[in-house]
Amino acid sequence: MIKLLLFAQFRDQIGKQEMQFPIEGKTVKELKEILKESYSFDELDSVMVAINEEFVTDQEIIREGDIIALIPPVSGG
Amino acid sequence: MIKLLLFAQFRDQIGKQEMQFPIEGKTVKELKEILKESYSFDELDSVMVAINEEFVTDQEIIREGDIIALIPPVSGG
Amino acid sequence: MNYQITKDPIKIENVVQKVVQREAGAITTFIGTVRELTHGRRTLYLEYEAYESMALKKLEQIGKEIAEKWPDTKTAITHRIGRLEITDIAVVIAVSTPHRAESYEANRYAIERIKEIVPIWKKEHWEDGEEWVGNQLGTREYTDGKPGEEDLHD
Amino acid sequence: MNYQITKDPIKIENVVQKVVQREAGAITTFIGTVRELTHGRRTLYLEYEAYESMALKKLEQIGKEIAEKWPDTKTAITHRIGRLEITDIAVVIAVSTPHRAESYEANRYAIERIKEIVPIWKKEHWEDGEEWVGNQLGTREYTDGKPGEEDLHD
Repeated sequence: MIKLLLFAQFRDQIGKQEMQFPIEGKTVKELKEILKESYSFDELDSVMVAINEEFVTDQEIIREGDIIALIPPVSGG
Repeated sequence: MIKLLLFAQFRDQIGKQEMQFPIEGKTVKELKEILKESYSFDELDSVMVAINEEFVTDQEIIREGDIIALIPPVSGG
Repeated sequence: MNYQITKDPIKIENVVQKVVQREAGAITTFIGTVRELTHGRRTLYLEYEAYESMALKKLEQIGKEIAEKWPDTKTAITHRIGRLEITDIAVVIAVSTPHRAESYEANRYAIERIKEIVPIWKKEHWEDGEEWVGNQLGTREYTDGKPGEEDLHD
Repeated sequence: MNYQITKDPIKIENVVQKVVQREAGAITTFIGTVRELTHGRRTLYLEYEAYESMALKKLEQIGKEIAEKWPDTKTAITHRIGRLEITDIAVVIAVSTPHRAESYEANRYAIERIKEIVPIWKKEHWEDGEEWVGNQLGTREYTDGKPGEEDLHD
């Protein structure tokens, strides 16, 4: 299982801060597709993904125990 | 009479903050020459002159009651 | 502790104190405050949220990038989260350098990078609604999923 | 009272407070501190002196120049005089603008102009002597007796 952290609009949309998924072995791209289909997440194209607090590309393969975070466009400062 | 204010190295050199001069009607350039001869002020070429708190050129004519200041290169900030 | 995410009001002096150096004569700060009007719309208040552990890492990374680009530089950044009212301070960036030109450049670099890579988000609350603010640098996709330094712009 | 010459330690927050605006989201400050080493020589302490009434006028003038070049800008400057130790704050410049790029530019303009036209002088005290510091921008003469804006440079 991996843990998916949600922030900002995604947390508001789903109503919780984190979710669990059995998606070890899949790529970040595949995770995004699952999220689009199952949870009607829009705007995933402009969303970055972090694994264990580092930005990764769509090709990155997800491993057991990873902490994944969806990072919508940031607006700090 | 006019009042001449001295700052920084000029005040240190003369040992006082101000002097009085009967130089109404003369130009700033003439004042500088007097200062060079009578007080061996050096470095007057890089010194600016203010009359009544505004920078003036060497051609400015000094008037009765003016407050003149020698402004050596500034180093604030 | 040069990088902090906090729920409390930020004291500018505290952030500046972290970068004071005997060798450095120039310190610049950038202070981001909550503006009332954005594109003519009146903000009532803001809410900031962070992915805290990652945000701290990314702030540290920015400090390292600055130290590489401008040697003998010290950087400190504190970002506030939670509810902020108009004119409240959201972020303070302090940079000290031996010479002033670099201090302005390095400081500017820090705020641009924060807006690129630090996972902090703000939600604007207006009289008639609320919204998570997207990338204020303009909509764009990161083709490889990562924002690079070449993405830096005004 | 946005412009001040003072013998007391400068509180950064106080200077910043003068430029906070509901309409402005960006405040930059420049904080000039006393550096220990200049060209390899060790400074023990500094003494700053000002032609106070004229210095205040010139600081105000700088604020007006900034407001003309960058509309909706607010500027506040406090310069300390008297004896200052290493790392003491000599000057704080705070500039607020609606957008951050201008805030850095306007702030930079202020410090460059201070070093041009504000009658404040510093005397460096070393172990083996003391000296009034001349124009740090390099020796040059003002051909018409006045420093102009065109004299601005790094």
